[in-house]
Order: sequence, then structure tokens, then C-alpha cells
Amino acid sequence: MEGRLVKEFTKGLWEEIPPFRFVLGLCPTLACTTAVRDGIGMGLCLTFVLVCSNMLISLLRKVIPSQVRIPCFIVVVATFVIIVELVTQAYFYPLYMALGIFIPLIVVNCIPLGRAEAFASKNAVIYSLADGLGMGLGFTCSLTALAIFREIFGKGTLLYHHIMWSGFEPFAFLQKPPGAFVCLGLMLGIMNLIGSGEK
Amino acid sequence: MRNILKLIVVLTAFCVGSAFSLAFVRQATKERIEYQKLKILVAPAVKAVFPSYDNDPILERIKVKLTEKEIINVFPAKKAGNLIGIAYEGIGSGHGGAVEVLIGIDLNGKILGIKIVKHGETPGIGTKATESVEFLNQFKGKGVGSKLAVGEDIEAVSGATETSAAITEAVRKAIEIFPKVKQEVG
Amino acid sequence: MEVLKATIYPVLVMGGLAVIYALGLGIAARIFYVYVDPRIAEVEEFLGGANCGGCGYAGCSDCAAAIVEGKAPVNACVAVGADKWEAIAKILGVSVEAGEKQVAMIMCRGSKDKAKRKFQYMGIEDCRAALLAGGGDKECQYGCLGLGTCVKNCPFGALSMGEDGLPKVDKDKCTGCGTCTRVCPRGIPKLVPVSLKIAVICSSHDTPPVVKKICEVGCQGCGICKKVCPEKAITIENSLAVVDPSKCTLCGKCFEKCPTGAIQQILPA
Amino acid sequence: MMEQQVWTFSDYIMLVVSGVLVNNILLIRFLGNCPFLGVSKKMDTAVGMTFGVIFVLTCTGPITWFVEHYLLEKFDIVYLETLAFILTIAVFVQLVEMAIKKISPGLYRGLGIYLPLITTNCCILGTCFYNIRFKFGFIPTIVFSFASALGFGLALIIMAGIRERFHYARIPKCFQDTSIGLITAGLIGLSFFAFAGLAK
Repeated sequence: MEGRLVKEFTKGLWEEIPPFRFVLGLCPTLACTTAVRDGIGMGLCLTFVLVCSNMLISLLRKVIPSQVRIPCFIVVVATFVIIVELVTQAYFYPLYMALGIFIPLIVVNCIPLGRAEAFASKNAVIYSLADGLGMGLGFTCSLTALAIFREIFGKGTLLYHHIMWSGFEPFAFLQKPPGAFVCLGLMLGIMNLIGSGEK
Repeated sequence: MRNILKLIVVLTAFCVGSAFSLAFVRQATKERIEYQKLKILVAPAVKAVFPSYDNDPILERIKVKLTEKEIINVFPAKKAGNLIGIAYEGIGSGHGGAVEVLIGIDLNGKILGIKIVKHGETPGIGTKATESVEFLNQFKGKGVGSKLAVGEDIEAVSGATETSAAITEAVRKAIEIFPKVKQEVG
Repeated sequence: MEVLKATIYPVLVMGGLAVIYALGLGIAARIFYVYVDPRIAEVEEFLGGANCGGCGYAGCSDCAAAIVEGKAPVNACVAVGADKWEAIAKILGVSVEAGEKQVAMIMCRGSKDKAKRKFQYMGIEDCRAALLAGGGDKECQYGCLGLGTCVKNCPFGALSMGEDGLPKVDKDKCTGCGTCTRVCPRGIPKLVPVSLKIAVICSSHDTPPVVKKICEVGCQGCGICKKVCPEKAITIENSLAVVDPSKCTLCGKCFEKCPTGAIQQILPA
Repeated sequence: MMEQQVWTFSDYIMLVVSGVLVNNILLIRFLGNCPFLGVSKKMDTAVGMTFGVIFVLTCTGPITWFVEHYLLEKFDIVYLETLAFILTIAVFVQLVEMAIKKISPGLYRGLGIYLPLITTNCCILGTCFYNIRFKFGFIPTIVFSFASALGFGLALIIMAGIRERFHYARIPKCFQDTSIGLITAGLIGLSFFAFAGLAK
């Protein structure tokens, strides 16, 4: 049992890491990675929603009739999203302002709904917890990695501290929307390269 | 028919449960959210209108009921526990909508400073007035009993007459309600 | 009072919304109820499932619906064998009308050493792309370009590229779906009955002198085969010999006389 | 553009230009990327998805506007916006799916399979939020919803046109499929930057 728990947890960190291996949840990946703080914040918000909704859906999986399961999943996910929205607004207001519309949009992020449908509705609570935590942290890592790259080279800062040498001219392109696409595309390519070397 | 009933019961149960729990989260966070919003929006202005204070005027804000519908936030500034002044907003109508002005007043009704919080004036024209330190400093020292009218005791910024008038209007309105506010804040 | 209001309003509004929505969905499900013939799903089970389009319908489920409605024959799916057709016929309670299995045949023998090249093509490995570059690298404007577009597109893995630069068909794997025929810019693979014994393996409509110059193995349309055939089974159409398999007795005279060997007896693999 | 009282015809034109080109919902605002990469492999599916999104968004935009102004604001429960909107969209999409299946099986075959995907397309919910945040009136809401959907379709169809050509290109193995798709999207986005300044 422990072995399986570890497996469900770690698969989200590398084998099935979103959004690289599972091309899901791209919108926040692209929009919320101009700064490391935003990337981590978004990742943790999603992790919270994912863990909570996975657990609740797993608990209720025998009660929900299959014809209305999708609306029910949506309601559960939306509830946790609103909780996150209210809490970030109350305690992390600058983060809330920076992420803006993307916090409520976690509702339609394919990751929580996808995991609810594919995993939580079929597995026991404890495994759903491990799955949600793994996927959420994997997503957070991906976002952070992308954000580190974009913030250092796009702004010359890391967590808003200047770290590059004084004459450094930031590549503003990386901060702009097209830069996000290109950057993610390149990272995905590199991930594939590493992945194919393993086999 | 039974199917429809089942559909209704399940979906409604989920929605009601969700709404119920969210109502609680909402009530728990409501105060804090309001504080955070004001902090971002008003705190810099409060800092600008008072020379010095050592409390958190945003946290200690007082809600003053002017009429049944009109409730305003009043921010008290304190030094070593003693009230030295209060700040609140006045609204004038400018060229591009409402101009919101925060004014800081000492307990005798004398203006300590004013700061524009929000406006929709034309950049480069109306903003000549909202950004002019000289213009805004004219209000310092005036207060209850002053006329506060453009062309009399306030000189408008040339080229931004309309905005100047709107700011003056906002200050005048704020001063008008000062006695009532002071009474409430006590 | 305030607290009560703040709790009751959301509960009432969301509850109300949910009731209305669920009711709407329930009623709509009734009004818009569409009877789906359960046999369609059963029939689909027996189809190829590759969505190859060989049947002429938009996909396997579309084809299944057409079969159930009687618009398509039970053996419409060319990708599966007779046993599956019988299973489908059983579901519908009809019998199979016999249809012979078809397989793809590559109608060109112009391998790397036999057919001349205009230039050396170094572009993208795709026949359709090569065709854009000066009409392909082969002198023959009808022959196989040998870049394997058909091989890449075969949904059943029945085609492979041979050493000689011509695709080879695995008759067991080939289902006769016709995808290769559609993707080939020159239409070199053709569908023929699996029992076919004789064929002219060339697609060229060039005149005898032209073929003679550019390809050692092409059909020149010289007409010798037509002359020697005792059954009059061969005709020359637009500089290409055509055999009528229903008249042919496989006497073998044409194979012997053909100067390039384009006309061939097909031996069982 | 915000809180405008009187809307002239040219304002609407600007709104459409802004929605379709300048602030393209996919490439500049980053909404709806999952279906963007998912269904842009073939032109047929891209066109089907485009019509689905245009139809659903032009309808749900105004509907959610009503929900916001006549339900949530009235009872002072705007914080439930997310829940109410997504529920409305999900139910609407399911209704449309059932209706199309009954009324026009031909249309269903072309469009039906995209409808379930549209529920979780964030460009729908995102545009509904923007309608509220920009404080649009009823008519601008309809116009902006339509323009957003059109922008989504434009980007999707351009992308599908380019991606169909990937068959003929020699792409390094590790960059194939999604990776090169993202880079291409970035380059299309870069070209959309040329529209900046055309409208607010």
C-alpha cells in the first residue's frame, strides 16, 4: 500500500508532470509566469484546489450518479476555487491582483476536472490525496521553472531582487505573451530530449 | 420522471452545500478583504495628507452613516494614542467622471493636506491639476469657514479649469460634512 | 439578522439556480430524446476502428449507422474480413453478399537502378512535397517517386519501403482500405482483387520512344502482347497495355514476348 | 473603453477590432490554450471548433451578464460569480448539445463532438468575466463576446493551416507536435503585436 501511495504521488512529479507530459492547464502556465512569485502562487492555489476536490470527490464517488457527475464535479471544484479566491484576496492581496482573472479560471483548468474524472472518481481517498498532491506540486514546479527563466532573463530579477550584472539588458520579449509560448515550447522540447535519452 | 427528480435533488444538494460553506468563508474573510483593498488604494493617500502619525488608520477606520444609504469610511490618524486628525473622501464631478479626493483634517477643521485617489481626467490636460503640488497645497490651512471656490480663495491651474473646479468641489463637499463626521468620530 | 441574510441569500439563490437548471436539463432530455439504435454500437464493434474512410463514410461510427439503416451493405467495411461481415449480418439478420477481398498493388517497377532520374532530390521525405519540386526527380512523370508517403499513411502497416526504392505490399496485412491510393500524388497503388493472376505493372502513358529512353522496365505500349494474345484479352489504351482478366487463360505468350517484362504473372506470395 | 455611458457605432467597431486583433483572446490574453493546441492539428476540426465557440460564447456572454446583474448583484453575493457562471455555461452547453442532436443530426455530426470540450474552454468563462470587469452594458457584452470568439477562431484557423504543413517539414524529434506548436503560436502572437495601437 505504501508503495502504491509513493507511486501515485511521484508520477505527478516527473512521469506525468503537467503541463509538460500532460499538455493540460496551459493558460495559467503561460499567463502567470512573468514573475517567480506569481508562478509559485498560482501553482499552490491549484494544488490546494486539486487536493481538496480530489479528496471530496473520492469521498462522494459512490453518491454521485453518473449522469450528473460532470456538473457535480464542476460545483465541487468551483467551491474550492472561490475559497482560494477569497483567501488570497484577504491575505495575499498583491498576489491576487497579479493573478487576476486566472484564479477564478482554475475552475475550467483541465487539471482538477481531469483528475476528478480520471482518478478521484475511481480511487480511494488516500490515493486521490497522493495523486492530487503530486500533480499539484508537479504543476507548481513546472510553473516555477518557467517563471525563473522568464523573470531572470526577461526582467533581470529573481523574486524582485536584481541579480544580473549592472549592464544587463533584459530580453523584454520573454515577458511578452509570445515569449511565453516560445519559452514553453523550447522547455517542452528539452524535456522530450531528456525523456528520450532515458529510454 | 424519477430520473429528473434524482437530477434535481443531487445538483441542488451540491449547490446548496457549496453556497452554505462559501457563505461562511465569505463572512470570515470579508473584513480582511475590505482592509486589503483600502490599504492598496487609500493608504498611500493617507500617508500623503498627514504630516506624521503612528497608528494604522486603515485598520482603525470608522464607518460613518451620513444618511440611510450613504456610509463613508473615516480614517483616524493618531500619535501616541491621541487623535490628531481624520481623513475621508470627497467626490467632485470632473470631465471624465467622478474625481475622488482624500482630505486630511485636524480636529479644528483645518485642512492638513489633500490627495487625489481616483480620477478619469484627460492625461496631459486635466492631470495638470491633479498632479500640481502648488495647486493642491493651496488647500492647506483652509477649512471650516473658508469659501473654497475657484476664482475666490482657490486659483485654478490654467488649462485645467474644469478639473480644478472638480477638485475644489470635492474638498468643499467634504468640509461641509465635517461637523457631522467629527461628532460621530467623537 | 445581517449574518442570517448573508447565509440564506446565497443558499437560496444557488439552490434556486440548481433546481431550475436541473429541471431544464431533465425536461430537455425528454423533449430532445433521440432514439439511438443499440445495434449501431454493436455493429461498430466489428468494424476496423481505424477511421480509414475506405467505406466512403466519415468514420467508423458513421459507417455503422449507415449499415444499420441499410444504406450500406454489411460488407461495407473493407478493413475487416468475411468473419466480421458475417457477425454484422447476424446482428441485422441478413446474409452477406459475397465480395472479394481487394489488396493494393504498386503499379510501377521503376526501381532506383531501372528508371532514370532528372536530378538528385534532397528535400522533405514526402512524395507530395517532392512533386512540388520540378514535378519530382524521376524522368517518368507517371512513376513511383519512392519517398514512401503511402507507407507512412497506411493505417494497417501493410506497406514497407523496399531496398530498390519501391513500396512493397504485405497482402495479409492489407485490407484494401484504399488510403494509399488516395494519398499517392500519382495514384500508383491500385486496388485489385486478391486472386488477380496477371497485370501490367506500369502506369506510364508515355509513347514507346519516350519510355525506351527513360525506363528499362516500363510498358511502352508497343502492342506486341496484343498481337500474340490468342484470346484477344489485351488492348492498348493510351500507350499502356490493359489485360482483361476474365478473358485471359494464362497461356503465358505475352510474358515471353514483352520486351521489358512489364506484363507479369502474379505469383502467390 | 470602460464605464462608457453612450456607445457610438465607431466605438463598437473599435471594440471588435480590439477583441479580434489587438487583444486576441488566445495569443495575447492567454485564454483557451488547451483546445487551441488540441484541435489545431487539422483544418476540419479547427473550423468545427470555431463555429462551436462563436455560437456558445455569443449566447453565454449575455446570459451570464443577466445572471450577474439581476441575480448576484441584487442579493449581494457577487463572490459566487465563478460558481454561478460555470454552472450556467455547463448547463447551456449540455442543452444545446441535446437540442442539436434532435433537430439537426447533420450539424451534430459536424459540431456535436466539440461541444463537451467547449464547457471547459477557458475563453468562454474568461470572456464572461471580462464582460463584467470592463463594466460593459448589455449590447457591448454581446459585441465583445462575439469579437472574442471570432478572435479565437481566427487564431485557431491560422494555426491549423500552419500545422497541416508540419507533415512536410523536418522537425527534430524532440520538438515534434506540441513543442513546435507552442513555438509557432508564439510567432503568430508576435505578428499579432503589430496590431497594438490600432485600438485600446
